[in-house]
Amino acid sequence: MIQVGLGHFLVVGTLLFTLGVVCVITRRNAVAILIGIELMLNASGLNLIAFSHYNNKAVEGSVFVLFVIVLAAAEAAVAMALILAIKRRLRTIDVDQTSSLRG
Amino acid sequence: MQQFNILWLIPFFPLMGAFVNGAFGKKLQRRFGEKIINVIGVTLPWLSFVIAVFAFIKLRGLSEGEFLSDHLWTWVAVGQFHVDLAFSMDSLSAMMALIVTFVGSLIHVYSIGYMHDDESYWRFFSYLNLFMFSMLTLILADNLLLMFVGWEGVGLCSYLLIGFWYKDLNNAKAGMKAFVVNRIGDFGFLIGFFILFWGLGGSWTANGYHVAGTFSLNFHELPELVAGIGDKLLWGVPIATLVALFFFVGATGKSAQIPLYIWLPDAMAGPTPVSALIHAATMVTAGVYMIARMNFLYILSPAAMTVVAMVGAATALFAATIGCFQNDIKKVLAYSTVSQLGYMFIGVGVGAFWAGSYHLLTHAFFKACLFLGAGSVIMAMHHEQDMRKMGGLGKVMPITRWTYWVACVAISGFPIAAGFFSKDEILWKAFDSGVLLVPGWLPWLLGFVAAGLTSFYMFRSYFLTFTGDLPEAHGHEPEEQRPVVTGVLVMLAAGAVILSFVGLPKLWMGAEPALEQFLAPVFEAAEHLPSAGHGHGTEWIMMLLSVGIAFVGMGSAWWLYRGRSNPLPERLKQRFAGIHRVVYNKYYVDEAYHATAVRGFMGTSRLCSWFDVKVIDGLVNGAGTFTRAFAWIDGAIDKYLVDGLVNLIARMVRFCGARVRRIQTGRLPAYLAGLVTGAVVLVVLTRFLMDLYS
Amino acid sequence: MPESTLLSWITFVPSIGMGIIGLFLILNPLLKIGKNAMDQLSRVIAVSCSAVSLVLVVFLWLNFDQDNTGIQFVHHLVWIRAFNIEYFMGIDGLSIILVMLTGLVSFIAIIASLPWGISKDDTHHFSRKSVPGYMALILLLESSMFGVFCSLDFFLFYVFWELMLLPMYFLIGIWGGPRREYAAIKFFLYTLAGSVLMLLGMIALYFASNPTTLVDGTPCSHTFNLIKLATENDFSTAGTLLGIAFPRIVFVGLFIGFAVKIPMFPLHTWLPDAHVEAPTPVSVILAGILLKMGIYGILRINFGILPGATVWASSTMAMFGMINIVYAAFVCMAQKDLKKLIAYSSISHMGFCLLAMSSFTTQGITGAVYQMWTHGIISPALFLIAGVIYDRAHHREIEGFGGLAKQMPEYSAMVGLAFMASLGLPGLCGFISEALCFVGAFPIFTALTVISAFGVIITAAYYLWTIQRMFFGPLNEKYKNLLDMNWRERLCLYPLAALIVFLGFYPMPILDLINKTLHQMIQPLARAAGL
Amino acid sequence: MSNLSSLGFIVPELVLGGTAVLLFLLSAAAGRRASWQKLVFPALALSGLVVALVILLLFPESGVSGAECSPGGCRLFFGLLASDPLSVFFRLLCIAATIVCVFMSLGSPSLPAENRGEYHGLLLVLAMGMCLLAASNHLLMIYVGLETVSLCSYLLTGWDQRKARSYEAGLKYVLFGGVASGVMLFGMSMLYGLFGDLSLQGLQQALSSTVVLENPAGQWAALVAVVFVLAGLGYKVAAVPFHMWCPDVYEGAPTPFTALLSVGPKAAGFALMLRFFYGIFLAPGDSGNFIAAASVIPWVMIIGIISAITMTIGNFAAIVQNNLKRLLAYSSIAHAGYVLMGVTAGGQDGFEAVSIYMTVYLLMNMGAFAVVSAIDRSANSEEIRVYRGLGRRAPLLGIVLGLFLLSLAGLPPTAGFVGKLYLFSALIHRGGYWFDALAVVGIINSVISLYYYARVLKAMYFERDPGDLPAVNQKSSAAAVATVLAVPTLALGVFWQPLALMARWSASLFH
Repeated sequence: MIQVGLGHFLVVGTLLFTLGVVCVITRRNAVAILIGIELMLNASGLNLIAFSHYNNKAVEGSVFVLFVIVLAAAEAAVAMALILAIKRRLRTIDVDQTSSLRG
Repeated sequence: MQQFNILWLIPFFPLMGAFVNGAFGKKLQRRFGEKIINVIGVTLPWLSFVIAVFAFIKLRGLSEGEFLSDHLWTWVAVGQFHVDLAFSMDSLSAMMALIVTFVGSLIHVYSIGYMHDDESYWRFFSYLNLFMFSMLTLILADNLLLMFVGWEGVGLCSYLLIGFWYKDLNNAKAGMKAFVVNRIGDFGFLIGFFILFWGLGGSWTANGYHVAGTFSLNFHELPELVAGIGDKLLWGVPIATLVALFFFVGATGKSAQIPLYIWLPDAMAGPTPVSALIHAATMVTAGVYMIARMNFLYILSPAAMTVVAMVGAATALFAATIGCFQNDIKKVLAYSTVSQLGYMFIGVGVGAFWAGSYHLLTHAFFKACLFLGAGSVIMAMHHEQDMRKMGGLGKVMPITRWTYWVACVAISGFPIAAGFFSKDEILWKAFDSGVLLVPGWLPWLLGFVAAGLTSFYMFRSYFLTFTGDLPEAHGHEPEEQRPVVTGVLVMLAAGAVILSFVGLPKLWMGAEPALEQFLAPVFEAAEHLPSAGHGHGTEWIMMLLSVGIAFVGMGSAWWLYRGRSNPLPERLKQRFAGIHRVVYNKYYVDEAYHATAVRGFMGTSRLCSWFDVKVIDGLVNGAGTFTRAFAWIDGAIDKYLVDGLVNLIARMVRFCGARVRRIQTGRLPAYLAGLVTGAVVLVVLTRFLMDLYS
Repeated sequence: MPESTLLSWITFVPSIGMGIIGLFLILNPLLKIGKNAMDQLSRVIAVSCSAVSLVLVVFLWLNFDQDNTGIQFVHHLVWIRAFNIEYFMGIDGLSIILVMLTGLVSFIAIIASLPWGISKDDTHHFSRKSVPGYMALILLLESSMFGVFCSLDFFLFYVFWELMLLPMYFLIGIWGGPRREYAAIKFFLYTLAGSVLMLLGMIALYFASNPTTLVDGTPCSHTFNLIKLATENDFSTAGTLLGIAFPRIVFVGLFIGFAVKIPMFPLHTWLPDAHVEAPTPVSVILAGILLKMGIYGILRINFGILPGATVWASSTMAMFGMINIVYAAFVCMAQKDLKKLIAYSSISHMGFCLLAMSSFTTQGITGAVYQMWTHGIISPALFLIAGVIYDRAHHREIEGFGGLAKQMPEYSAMVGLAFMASLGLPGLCGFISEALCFVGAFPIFTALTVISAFGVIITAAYYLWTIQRMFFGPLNEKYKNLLDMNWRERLCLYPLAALIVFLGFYPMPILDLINKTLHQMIQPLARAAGL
Repeated sequence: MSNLSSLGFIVPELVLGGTAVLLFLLSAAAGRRASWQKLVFPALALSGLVVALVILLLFPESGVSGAECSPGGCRLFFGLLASDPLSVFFRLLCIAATIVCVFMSLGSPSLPAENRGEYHGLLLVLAMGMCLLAASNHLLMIYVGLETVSLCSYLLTGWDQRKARSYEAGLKYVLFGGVASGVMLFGMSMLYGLFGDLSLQGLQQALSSTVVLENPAGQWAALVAVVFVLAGLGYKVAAVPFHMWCPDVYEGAPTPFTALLSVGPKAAGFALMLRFFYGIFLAPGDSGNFIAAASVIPWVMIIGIISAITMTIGNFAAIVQNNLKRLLAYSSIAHAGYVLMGVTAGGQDGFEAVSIYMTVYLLMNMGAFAVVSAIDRSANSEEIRVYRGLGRRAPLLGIVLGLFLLSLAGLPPTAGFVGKLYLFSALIHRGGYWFDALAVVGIINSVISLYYYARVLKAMYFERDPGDLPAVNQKSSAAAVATVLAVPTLALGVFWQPLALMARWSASLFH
């Protein structure tokens, strides 16, 4: 029975973040990219909670996370709205297709 | 120093004439005909002659070494460099002024006849007056800078007058040649001028230039200042020598000596009165005058004097040989002028400044007479100048014939005429001189041979032109010219004879020649030059020798060309065809110059222009330009005139711009990748730099 | 220092004229002025405004005290207190002749912009193309030129300096010849590249300057005041910038900025294009005044503020001067286009200034400044001449003419005079300045001066060759009914010709103006150079 | 300072928020096709903005003086926000920019007539967000403010329903922004972990005392954290390499909003950047000196490098553009680089320079975009070729645009030159090899930039009117805005003493 410590949280958080980044870079599907973003945000959230719990028994970190969750949701909403609009217009959400603005 | 407030009028009158005729002459001529032009253009020079005579009389009245001066205003005054616009007249400039105003005015009169019915009659007299102004400024200037104004002014006028009939491009080219070659001389003059000015008041040392002493450019202050210049060096050469040589470069340009004589024969393209006035009597002697004026400088440098004398001697002989083979009567006279100028340089070169000046004086008369005679012949032959197509003119134009004969006698050095005394004095002084770095007999020998040749080719031209029978192929008979022409000829011929009296040698009279005495104050610095110390006996022998050689020359000419009947010349020509061709073509000097100097010059300019367009402009834009690097400039400019900065920015920046643009693919994942990698790169880069700089 | 607003009036009267023209343009919807009336109106305004400036300049000249080596006609206010920037106008012996030149040449240029004598069918002639804009811009240009020569606050100087670019850019780009866009942008970029370096140098100088007081007595930590920068500061102890001694790198920065304007080899290639494409009056101003600003700036700022660095750079400057003279002269020989030839000859002649002023001798510096003046009246004449023939034949190919002397005697005479003046014929004003330059440079740079004097021969060669090709020989049939000069051209050329001759024989009126100031100016330099 | 007493300092933000809410409600009530909304909503929004602006102008000192305030300014809501001259100045800028944007939006075809209510409401929220951002003093507040601004921007970017490219721009923007904020948030979390505090003051104390930075691992971590945060800020001000969204979004967004986007958020971002870096790295009290940590985390060098790269890339890319709107987008990247020079220089001069430059940049850049929008309304294109012969076809707009371009190029006597002057002065006064070198880079760039600005001038004045171009309506609201903005652009170039004083006051953090 091992003791779960800060280190473990950080490892998980970093892994999450990396996954998010990889996903964001590699996926062509707008929604997938959005999911990647969520991963990144949540990784940061995990870090914050972990830090606020272990390092200094303060609440700021946890409070911060609440804000993050809310804003992430809002951002997701906005993103989805735009994705739908694109979908209606161009019949695709592949971000490689939506590249009329360039150069 | 004696104030003489009307001295400025001497150059001013011709200037006024030049202005009036130049500005309004065209209308005036159209309204009132040539008369009015004459009134302005011919009267004014005579007026300055009158003033000159006044001045001369006033000068005679003064005591030894005094001179007339007329200060108008301060011209340029910057620091130590202070130059006045002032005229002065001492015996030397008095002599010159009289020659120029008298001979010049005579030639103006002659021109009335010669230029008759020319559409731009007014322009001719305007130029001619302008020349008189420049020449008189040159003569009467009391400082070097003002002298330079006249110096270049006469060059300009000769340019204008040689190219007077500019519709024939060759005349224009000859004029340009004259001006540019003169400019080369002027370049030398200027450099000498700078060295002299700064050398007087300071000195160059290892650590730069240092001012110590007084500066002046005034001819009457220079002698004592120059006396102190002796030991100073520039570029490791004594300043006196340096200055003397640079001035001599100027003289060779103006007075047509080797190596810059080439412009004078071409200058014959101008109207004959111009050749007589500018290219025989006055302008070309400016160099001699200048050296005589600077005698106090030259005597400081035996080396320079040697150069002057030897170049003069060489020129005298060289030009004489060419003169023997010319068929164009004016070309013969041109080369004889070059040769006679050579004599003058021998004179001033060996320190016999007065003798040089005396030859200048006599030459002005007999050579002007010869040219004007030739001119009257040319008029009679309807502008035919080739002597081979002449002959027998003596019968129809006696005055011209006899004046020409007198002048020939004078130039060839027969004891009755002035030419003999001046030339003989020069040769004797050369033989007797002890200042040169070479033995005195060397310049003497060259001059002696040249004297014989002179007598030969002059009489050759005389016999070819005036003896034998008239050529048939002529529209109507050639006839004697109008009195304005012949009168002038007679006066000049008379002058050529009479003037011998001012130069009768001490050997005969026992006293110094009048002219020598008159000029002595100017040349006092040169009085005590060492001589080789030959006795009177030698002098007598020399004199007889030169009379003899003159007779030889005339005799051979008489034998070969009298009556144009002797076939020998032709046979000789066939026999020595090679030599004849070389000499007849003036030793191909012009060709040589063209092949080297002119070519190189134009080449350089093309190179520079190419460099400008291609390298400086194109330096940065690299390729494309250099592929066609050696295309000529014309067209290249229009085709791809490429500019450094603009193209640098245009090309390089557009290149980079295109790259950057390619990054902006419009595809989001690329952007995101860019974002993340950018962040990572920043971290690494900073870390790296940190380790680098700490 | 006597106060006076005269300089401000001289400077801003033209821009007032520009304002009036602009006002008319804006109000035109109400006033309903026809196009021709509007053109005439703007012409009248332009001519009268520059005439007023000229009159004021003459007044200035008459009241100038030439024995006073200090600053005169000072107009001095605080402008931007937050940056210690002052509005400081004033002139001394150095600037007065350039102010006079500006007044004269601008007036002549505006006269030359009038369409008198331009044939009616030549509707594309620049003098008929959107006239109000043209006149407004040329007035703005005149203002900024006056400003450059009058301002004694570095910042003010810089503002005027940059302000000059815009009208020039548009004047070349809109009213210019076929390749005008290229020439305009080239001019713009070269000059701006130079002046931004100057900007850095200016800021560096500002922050290196000692505390002093503004004109109203309030203390300030740094100053742009050129006089105080020169008198109250010694930058030789100011440490380093970018690893180089401060005065030297600042000198170089400023110098490059000015050298582009001179223009100095190898920064000169904008000039031929700008000249070839620019309309005649603009070329006149460009050659007559703008080129002088480079030399003026170097004298006023580099020489005045950084004597040490100036001495350090002197021989290099002289070298470049020599290159300018000889090299540009050679390039002239190969030119086919009359205007290009004249442009290169300008480069060559500005080399004299560069060579002469690097010697720090009284004659040299005076010669350089006087050369600015003489070249400032000769080169406008040359460009006007080029314009005369271009208006008639619509090309400038030297080879394309021939025998014009028969057809246009008066014009030929004028060309002859201008060319002779430019090649330094004694008796014309060009000779005095060139002689002074050489005399001044000789003791310090003997070899360089000898080589440069050789350039005089080349100059003669290319001018005479040009005359020969254009005016001598048989008349080119194409041009057998060309007209001789008309009154507008006479009006422009004869005053210049008169000046050229007069100043050749009596240059002292100008020399007296500058002598004392310059002698004062070079004392520190001469000391630093150990003369 | 306690919440209640803090409220007094953020009245402008409250006003903006309140008006926004009002607008949302009204538009919901008004339904889609009420004709009066076309005028009322802008009027309402305008009044809200103006009120906020006036309040700020009337009590500018309210930040500095007042109870419980350190001389440097005072911390609101227990240190979440800072109300000090810096924030006041930049809040003014943001609100002013929004006002200009509202004017430009009047009758802009790129904005559908139906939902003007939401549009203006969002604008106001955006303005509020920018104000908060400019004032935020705490990592949490920074994140929230940033997100507020971003969310509104995403929506407004995709507002032009006529064009698919507007949606595309919106999508790109939202995803890019999301990633950027994610990265920044991660950096923040690391900062929190390393130094155990979220307020800038706390971080500063921790940094100056902590032992974390003594072992290399800690150094790496701290560096990564700072750079990640910088990524978020860099994305806001569109600094290379976080700039890629910028050209596409600017081109795609409705022009009036592009104008705001290119100025407002940037201003807030720069204010934040100054506050963040100088807040955590500057030794307390004394100006100039930094705490020891700065030598481990060489942020000055980082920003200097970013500045050089940013201006260079922006200019090079702008050279090859044929679409004026996109060209201006790249030029605004380049200008971000210029402003970063001021951030690098720092100190009194640096802060002044940034404040002044952002002000003049507001005038000239929004002016330029206003002209673009005016032309767009008639020609329905932003290509440079539709500007040919503009000088003759529409003299007023031609002159005005010319003025803005010359000002952007930084030629006297325009405001742009003043801005450049201050930036370069700041660097050179700061002294030191790297700073001088950066100044030289900036100088070279300003020459290069002239090249493409001159291209537009050339098209307007040197090239002939092709004739097939539609007539330009010089009476549109955008044209009016441009004309009005031209006046101060020129005036400030000739006399900028007042602006200089305000800027100095805004930088009074340093005395």
